[in-house]
Amino acid sequence: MTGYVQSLDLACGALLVTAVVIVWRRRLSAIIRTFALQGTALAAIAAILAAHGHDPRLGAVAAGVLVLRAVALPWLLRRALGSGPDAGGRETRPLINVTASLLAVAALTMLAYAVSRPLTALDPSPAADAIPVGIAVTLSGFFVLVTRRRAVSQLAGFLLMDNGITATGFLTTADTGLLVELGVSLDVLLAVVVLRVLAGRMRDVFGDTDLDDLRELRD
Amino acid sequence: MVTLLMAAPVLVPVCVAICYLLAGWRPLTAWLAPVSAALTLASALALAAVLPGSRAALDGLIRADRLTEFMLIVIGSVGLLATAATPAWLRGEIAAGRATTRTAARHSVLVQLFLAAMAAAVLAASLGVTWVAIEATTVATAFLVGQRRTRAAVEAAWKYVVICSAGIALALLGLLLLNAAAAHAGAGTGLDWARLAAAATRLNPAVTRIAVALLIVGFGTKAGLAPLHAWLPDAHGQAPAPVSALMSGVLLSVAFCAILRVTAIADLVLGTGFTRALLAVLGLGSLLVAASLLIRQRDYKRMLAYSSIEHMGVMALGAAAGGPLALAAVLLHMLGHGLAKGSLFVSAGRMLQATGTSRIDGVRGLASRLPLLAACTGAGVLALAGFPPFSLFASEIGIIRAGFATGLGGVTAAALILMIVITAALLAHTSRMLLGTDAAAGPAAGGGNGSSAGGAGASDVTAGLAPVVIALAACAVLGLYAGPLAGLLHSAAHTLTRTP
Amino acid sequence: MSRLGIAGGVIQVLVVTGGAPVLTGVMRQVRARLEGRAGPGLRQPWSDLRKLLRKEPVTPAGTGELFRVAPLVLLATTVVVAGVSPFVTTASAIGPAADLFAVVALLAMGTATLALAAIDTGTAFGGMGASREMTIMALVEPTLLMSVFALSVRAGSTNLSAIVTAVVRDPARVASPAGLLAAVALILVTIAETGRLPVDNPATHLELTMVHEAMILEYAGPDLAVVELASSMRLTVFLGLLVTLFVPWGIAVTAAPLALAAGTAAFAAKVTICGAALAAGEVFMAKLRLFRVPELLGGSFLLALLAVAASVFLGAA
Amino acid sequence: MSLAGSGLVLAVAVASLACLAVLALPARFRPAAAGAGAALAGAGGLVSGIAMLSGRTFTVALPGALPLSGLEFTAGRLSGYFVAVTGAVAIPAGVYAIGYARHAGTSRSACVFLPLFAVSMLLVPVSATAATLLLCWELMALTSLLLVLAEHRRRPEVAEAGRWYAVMTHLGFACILAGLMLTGGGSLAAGRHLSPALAGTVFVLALIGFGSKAGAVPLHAWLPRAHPEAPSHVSALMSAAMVNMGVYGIVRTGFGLLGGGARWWWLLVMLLGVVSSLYGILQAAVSSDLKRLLGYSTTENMGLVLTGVGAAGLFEDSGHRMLAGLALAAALLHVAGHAAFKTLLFLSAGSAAQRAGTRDLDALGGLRAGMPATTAAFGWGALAASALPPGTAFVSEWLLVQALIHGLRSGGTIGAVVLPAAVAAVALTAGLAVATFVKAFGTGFLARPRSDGAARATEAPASMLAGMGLAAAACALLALLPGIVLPALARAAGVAAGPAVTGLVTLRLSGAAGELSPLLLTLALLAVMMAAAGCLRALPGRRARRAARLWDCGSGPLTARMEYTATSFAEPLQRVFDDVLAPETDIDVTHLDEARYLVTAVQYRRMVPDRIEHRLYRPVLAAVRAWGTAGRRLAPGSVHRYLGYGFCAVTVLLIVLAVTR
Repeated sequence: MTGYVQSLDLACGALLVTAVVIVWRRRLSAIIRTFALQGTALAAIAAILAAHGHDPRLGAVAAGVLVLRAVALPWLLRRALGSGPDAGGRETRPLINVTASLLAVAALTMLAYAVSRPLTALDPSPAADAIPVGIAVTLSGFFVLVTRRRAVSQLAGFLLMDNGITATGFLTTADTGLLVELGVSLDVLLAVVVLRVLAGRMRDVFGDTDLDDLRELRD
Repeated sequence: MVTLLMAAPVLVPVCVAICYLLAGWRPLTAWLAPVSAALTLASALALAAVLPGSRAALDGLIRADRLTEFMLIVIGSVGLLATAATPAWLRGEIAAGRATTRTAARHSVLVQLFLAAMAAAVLAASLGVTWVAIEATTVATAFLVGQRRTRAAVEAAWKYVVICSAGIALALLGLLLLNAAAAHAGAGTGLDWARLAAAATRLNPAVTRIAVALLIVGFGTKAGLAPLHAWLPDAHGQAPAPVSALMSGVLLSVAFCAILRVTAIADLVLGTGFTRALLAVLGLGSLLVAASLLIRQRDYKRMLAYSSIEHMGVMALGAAAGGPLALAAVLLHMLGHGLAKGSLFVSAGRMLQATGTSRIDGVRGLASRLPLLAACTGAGVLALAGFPPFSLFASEIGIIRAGFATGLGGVTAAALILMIVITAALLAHTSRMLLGTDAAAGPAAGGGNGSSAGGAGASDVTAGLAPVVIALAACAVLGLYAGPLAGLLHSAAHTLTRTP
Repeated sequence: MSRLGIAGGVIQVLVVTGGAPVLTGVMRQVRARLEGRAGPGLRQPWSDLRKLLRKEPVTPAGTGELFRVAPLVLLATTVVVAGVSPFVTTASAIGPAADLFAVVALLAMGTATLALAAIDTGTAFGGMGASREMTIMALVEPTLLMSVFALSVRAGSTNLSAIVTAVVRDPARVASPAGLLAAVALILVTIAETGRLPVDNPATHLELTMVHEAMILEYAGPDLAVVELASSMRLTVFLGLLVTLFVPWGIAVTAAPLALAAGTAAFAAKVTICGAALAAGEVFMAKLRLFRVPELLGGSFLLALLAVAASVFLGAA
Repeated sequence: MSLAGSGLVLAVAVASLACLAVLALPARFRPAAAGAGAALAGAGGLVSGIAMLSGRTFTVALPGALPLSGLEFTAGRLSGYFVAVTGAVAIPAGVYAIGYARHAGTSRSACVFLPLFAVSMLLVPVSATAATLLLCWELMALTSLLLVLAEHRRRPEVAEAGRWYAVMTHLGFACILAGLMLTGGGSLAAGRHLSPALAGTVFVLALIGFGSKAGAVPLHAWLPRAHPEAPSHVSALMSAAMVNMGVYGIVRTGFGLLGGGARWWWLLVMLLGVVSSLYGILQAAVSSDLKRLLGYSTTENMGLVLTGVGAAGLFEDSGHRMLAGLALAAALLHVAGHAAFKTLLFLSAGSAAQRAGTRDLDALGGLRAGMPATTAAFGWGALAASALPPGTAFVSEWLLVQALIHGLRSGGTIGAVVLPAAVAAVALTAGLAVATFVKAFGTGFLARPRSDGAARATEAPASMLAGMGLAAAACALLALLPGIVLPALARAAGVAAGPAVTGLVTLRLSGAAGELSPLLLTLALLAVMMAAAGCLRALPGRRARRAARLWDCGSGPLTARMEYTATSFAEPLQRVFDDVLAPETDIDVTHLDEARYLVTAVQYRRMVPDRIEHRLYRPVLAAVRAWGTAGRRLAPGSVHRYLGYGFCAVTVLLIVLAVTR
């Protein structure tokens, strides 16, 4: 039992830490690597819950998550990063500097804890206690999305958000039905593919530019 | 049989899409798309005729009630309008060298998938599936927005996908929380909205609040409500005209329908106060944004897009007012806005082909150069401004009346003021484009290019406008006499407001 | 319409028509004497009219029907006013036409018609005269209305004969503040409307100053005679309104011949005295600049307004 | 369905048929179809209006029409009066349109919407529910807007006028909408009890909305722009019939829906009326555009009507039913009279402008030679408009003055303060109206032509003359025998204490001393004129008339350039009211290149701008533009900014959710 709790908390901790690291690091390749780690942590959460609940279907899902988030998506990201001169380029000066970003993430985590009190109170369990982590990761993902200038790092932010949401989904230990889970994963995959293709096109037409310079459409 | 009718709106477009995939875009296949839209419309009407109440099919995967039927009618009619106008438009594009038959084929495939996804979104029995379908529309339309691979198109597509995915992700979070609440309620319901509504009394209010807030904001992104509205003008401005028509006329409404479903459940759990406040704030915000950006607008496609934001805000206010009258008005507004905005975007596309510029000050004296096109545009704008006999007049009257009746007086008054400003801006910009002599338009319309394109386009520009005329006429007739549709409206509104 | 009214109407028309030129003569004579001249004598205006009537009628080139009809309209309006107003008797010949509003409108109509005729000539003089006359008229008409309203408020009717009857019944009310204010306003208006100094100088043809004369510059022969007769009658009528509204003493209340005679005599005397006083006043006055005239009229309008207000307040008190 | 209902049904049917015909027929026949349709619809309206006045009633409920609200029409005496007036205006306008449109060669839309406009105006007064009223009102606004735009290809001002009109009418519509919805948005029948504050709000909103349609100052800005730019028969319909709808709305809301009300309402209405009448006639007096002048005169006349309505409200409030009835009857009579002479004036001014090719009084003149009938028509209308006998305005203003004068005694303290001012305003208006119309008629139609167009102008075609003739006949009827409409007035005013004015030939006030007989007056005038003319003919030694040169001071023949123009005619008046009108003059002197002291040319320009427009509307427009410029910063194109909006919103939302529970 305690093993279950500790391992679950460990996995959730890993989830949060990787999120913080993604906010922290600037080198895109590093961000992608961390993202893969986070995918693993996510899969771990699913696996732990499956083991604890003796739920083979959830186990399968965990496997799927591992494949999708720890292998497929990072690979896509790396492809999006391209093999051009900017391979492993850096996130040049984010809109909010790293220190401030870290502080913001801390604040967001606090907010997540405050907001999700009713959730944890819904049915107290080790899993439910960890729900705030999922929400915090989601929020920091959104934060990355807002503050990062490079296409790939924005993509990473989006995926970070999605990981958080998925984690929340696992931690609420409520089954949404296989169809929905598959659909969601498929949609995410497709969205990432689309974004990746668009990123490629953008590199073609704009060169490797700062997203914040995309201001042709304005009023 | 009914099951087939219910499945048709999803299956037919998929099949047509496959046809396009195999056969490509030819003069013959060009008319498959309107046929599929017509089939959707027909099945929706048949469904409305034969199916009195709610009914589930395909072991609870899809469910159709009056609201679904009405939404299918919206999708079918606006889809028919847009797809019927597509061949002429595509021919124009190909003639102008901005597209090839390959792009045309890809365009048709994606449009069909887009239609299928929207139909699935309203047919789905589970909010989860609805979410999946709505996110699928983003994926399907992303490449349509970026079809012309210009810088602007790619930029618009990127913004569109990023903002929409981010917003819709919030909705997913909300869904999961709602699901958790449902699971804890012990109904084992999953996200089937009918069963959620049934089990509403047992849902945990505190959790539901958070979930509903996230859901409304998230789906609001797709519905073009502030604060995550910003993708809309870019995408609508860059997308091909028929696609803009579909996105503005149907996609927003489909997303808004999801909001209505959520609101119906939330009101059962939390009482009307919470969603009313939230929707009123979002609606007023959207109106404010639309007004601020319409006053000095320079691009007529963006102008239409912002007017869509305005109308979504109006619908949000109607939903905030709640009650059968307001909701019926909101639904009627969806249909009317779909028809008017759809025809306006189609006309705008033709205008772009004729004048070669999408800047307002590039178009002058259209009434004397292309009378029919000018008439369609003018009529459409008058419809948007809420003039009778178009149906938006009736629906806006209903919404405002409900607003004053349900103690939202202050909000409604503020909305009225903003709507006056918006109407003034719309009419001013449009009159500058349509009225007067085209003497002034010579240099402004992109130099010789504009005028020459006008000369070339003048003949076939008017060709593709038959659907527009029909749509506007339908909108006008609807505003004076809804006939059997009125009953459907009321029962659809009733399905939303009924207590379990 | 009573016998009294009929008799009064007939007498008034005759008296005014016949006496108006005489009154003009009287005024000219008074001025002449005060200025130390011998003066042409009282019958001069009548002789002028006779001379003009003998001349051949002349139509200036490019003028229309209206130009020819205008003198008749001017005359007609004045005669009707002279007929219906209660000058000699308290009753009116045509009661429903003796309303203050109608009388003022008739007088205004005469002016307007003459102004149109003047514009019709298309000369600079005509247009100038018409423009100035209408400007003055636009301020005179309201003042006229207001100053008599002040009296009609107390009488409870805007019918002139009703007002006069009320005044006859208790003469004290004339001395009320309202009455005095109204009287002053009405005097100013009369001066302005009949084209006397200091508003207009009937004896000049200097285009910088003339108003009335500029309008009738193109008239000659019988037309001119009619215009001259009508304008002198207007003067008489205005003075008559003034005296009958504020000093109606001696006016006939019954149709008895004696009473009628007395009324006629009293009317003639009062009007003559007023005319003489007016002429005497003119001697000591210089003409105002044209653009100072509106100030004068504005002042009189204000007086009239005050008169109405005062009549209400003091009436209520 | 009684005669009243069937008349309206007929009107609607005819109008829709006419529209179909216009769409179907070739261009040659369109004007005829449209004009005939409008005229027939007007006839139907007139019949049903008279039927309603004589007490016939009907109720038509169409629950299926206008989704979510349904339509309901019902007859009423007040409604009947306005329907009758509107119909009576539509007949001559329609007849006139046949010839006018054919010669102007107006577009299809200009023809299609004419019958619709007429019929939508007919339906406004019989609307029984808020939604119905709003629908007919907005249809009326839309059709008139499209008709105003009919000639947009000829003059750029048309589009500008259309913009003003569209925005102002939409503003008014929004106010009416809000007001009616505050009362619950149901039936317009009386007897709904609202709190005084709410009722006051409703009334003020309705006053703004309906007042803007009636062209009341300061909501008049659209009127002198839109009315001149429209085709003349449309101007007539708008200026003679549509503005009345504003009056109807105010009366209906104030007396009917809200059932009287506080005294300050009616003081407000009266203030509006007084200001409108004075400002309108002043602007008209100095304007040199013929149709613009007529537009401002509409504002003036509506001001007089509103003064009467306000007075009626005051008397009603202080319990003097008889005086209230008198004042309302005066207002309604003025509505009818104004409809008659304004139709006549706009129609004749339209034919003059069309034939001479300009509306500028400074370029017109001398039309009496080329187009005598039109000149006569305009002269008759001008006489009617300037409150001189025998004119329609003369009678109605007499009634109005009677009401105010008799009210002076019984108006209470406020009455004693307000009514004298009102009387003064009416008197001043009457005086200025005379000057204005002398200017319009004299410089526009008499004297010598000031431009080639005016010199070449020929008489208008028969149908246009027929239209003018009908209007002129109506003027004569109302001017000489106002007695025949008195019963209708009494019924429409709905006075409990019986009709306030009686008599056919001689109008007598019942309950107060006062009588007037325009017919006798006119007969007396004519008799004297005949007699005088006879005397002149009978003179001894009479000789034939001889033509002579004008007095040109011996310096050659006089040219048109030496004439007084309308501007110079109005100059003294404008000098008098300098402070109110605030004219703008600018002089630019071009010097010789060699020496600065030698002047080659001096250019002097003076315009009298609409001051209220400058002071009231310019700042608002500037503020809105500034808002728009600032608003652009909301969409700078940065995707981060866009996402940031959402992020901040979500954060705030979550904080709120966390704090409140």
